[in-house]
Amino acid sequence: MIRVLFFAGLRERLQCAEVSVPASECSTLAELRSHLSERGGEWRSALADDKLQMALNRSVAEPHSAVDGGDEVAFFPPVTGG
Amino acid sequence: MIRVLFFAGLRERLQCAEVSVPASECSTLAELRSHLSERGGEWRSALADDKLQMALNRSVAEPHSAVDGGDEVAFFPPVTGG
Amino acid sequence: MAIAVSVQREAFDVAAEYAQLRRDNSADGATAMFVGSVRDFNVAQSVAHLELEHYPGMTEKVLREIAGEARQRWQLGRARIVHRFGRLDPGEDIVFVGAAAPHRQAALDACAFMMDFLKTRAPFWKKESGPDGERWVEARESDRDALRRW
Amino acid sequence: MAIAVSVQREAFDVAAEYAQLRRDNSADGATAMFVGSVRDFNVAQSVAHLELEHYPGMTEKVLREIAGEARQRWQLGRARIVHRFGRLDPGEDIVFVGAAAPHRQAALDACAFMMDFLKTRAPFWKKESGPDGERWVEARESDRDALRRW
Repeated sequence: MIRVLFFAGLRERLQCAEVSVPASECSTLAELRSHLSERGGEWRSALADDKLQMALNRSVAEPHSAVDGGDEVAFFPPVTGG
Repeated sequence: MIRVLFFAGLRERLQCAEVSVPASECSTLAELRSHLSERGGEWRSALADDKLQMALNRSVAEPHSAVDGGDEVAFFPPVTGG
Repeated sequence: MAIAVSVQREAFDVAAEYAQLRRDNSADGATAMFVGSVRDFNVAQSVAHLELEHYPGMTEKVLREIAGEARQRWQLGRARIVHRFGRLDPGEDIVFVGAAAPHRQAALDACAFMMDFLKTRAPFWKKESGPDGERWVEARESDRDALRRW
Repeated sequence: MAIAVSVQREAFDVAAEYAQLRRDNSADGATAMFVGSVRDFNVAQSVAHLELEHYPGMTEKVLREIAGEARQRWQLGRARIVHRFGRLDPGEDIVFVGAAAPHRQAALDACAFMMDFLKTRAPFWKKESGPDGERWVEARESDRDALRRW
């Protein structure tokens, strides 16, 4: 399974902090994102935001990055710390 | 009288921290410096150092600055604080 | 330790952070520090308090990378980053960065660098609560622009 | 007070200086500080201790002018400079400069500016004592060069 986390405003829109996705459903972050969008409704619109950032195993990652079982993926809005 | 102060390495070379000079002896900082140089010996050589800085009433000043009775003048090497 | 980062709910102590930068470190004559605090207004609305969310695990990793990069670029003896999360009221401190180096501009530039990267790379998100309700703070273009100089 | 300077024999307390920069000042979300300390070596010889001489009266005036200029240039809410004189051993703090501003780069730049001007304008002189005896520290070209950017 791939562990998928959502943070901040995105977590609130989805009303979901974490989901698990079978590794067989996708091989890249872009495919994972499409797979989640297929849930429809808020998932489709929120995940279409091109400002969203992605992390793979706690490092910022790109759409073409490969994902596999045991990976931790996160989607989140632009950061605003400091 | 003009109060004249010497600091740091210059004070040590002159073995003198402070002198008073009658205002009638000079009308500019350059003239005051010449007047002091006439004491000869270490005074002449130490005051000939063109790196020396001058202050008039606690502000950095130039050779042409006018001096008068009651003024406080200082001669000192380049500063090394901080 | 040459590099230390902490992500914590509790307030930090500037004096203790300074002491860590200086401890057994008489080779570094220059220490620069920066503290970011909650202002009592942001853009238009007045802020009653902030809630700071972060991504546990990734946050520490990113801060450690930023401090390590600063240490290499400026040959710092020490680099420290402390960032709080949770509820923060106006006037409270949010973030501390500190650098100790042999030369003053290295220490100051390293602090600027760490803050610029932290602002755009560390996974923290601020939610403001004010008289008009809650809102997530928007990322600022000026923070992304600040990275270009490094 | 918006500007404060102190020339003192006693050690200063970074936490107290920080508190003064922040006190009743929730408009300034950014506070930068710099501390200069005695290193255990300088150029070639190892230093047993420093003796710092200054020009009482002029020193305070110059530091106040430097802090005032920084405050105007960067619209600082607060600016502070503390400089010690007398005997200082390796590891001891010599100088503190601090600035509080609405924006982080203003606070950091103001600290760099105050240090650069202090180094070349404030009437302090360092005498080092080491195993080879005493010597007055020479002013450095690099400190004069640092002024050009302002």
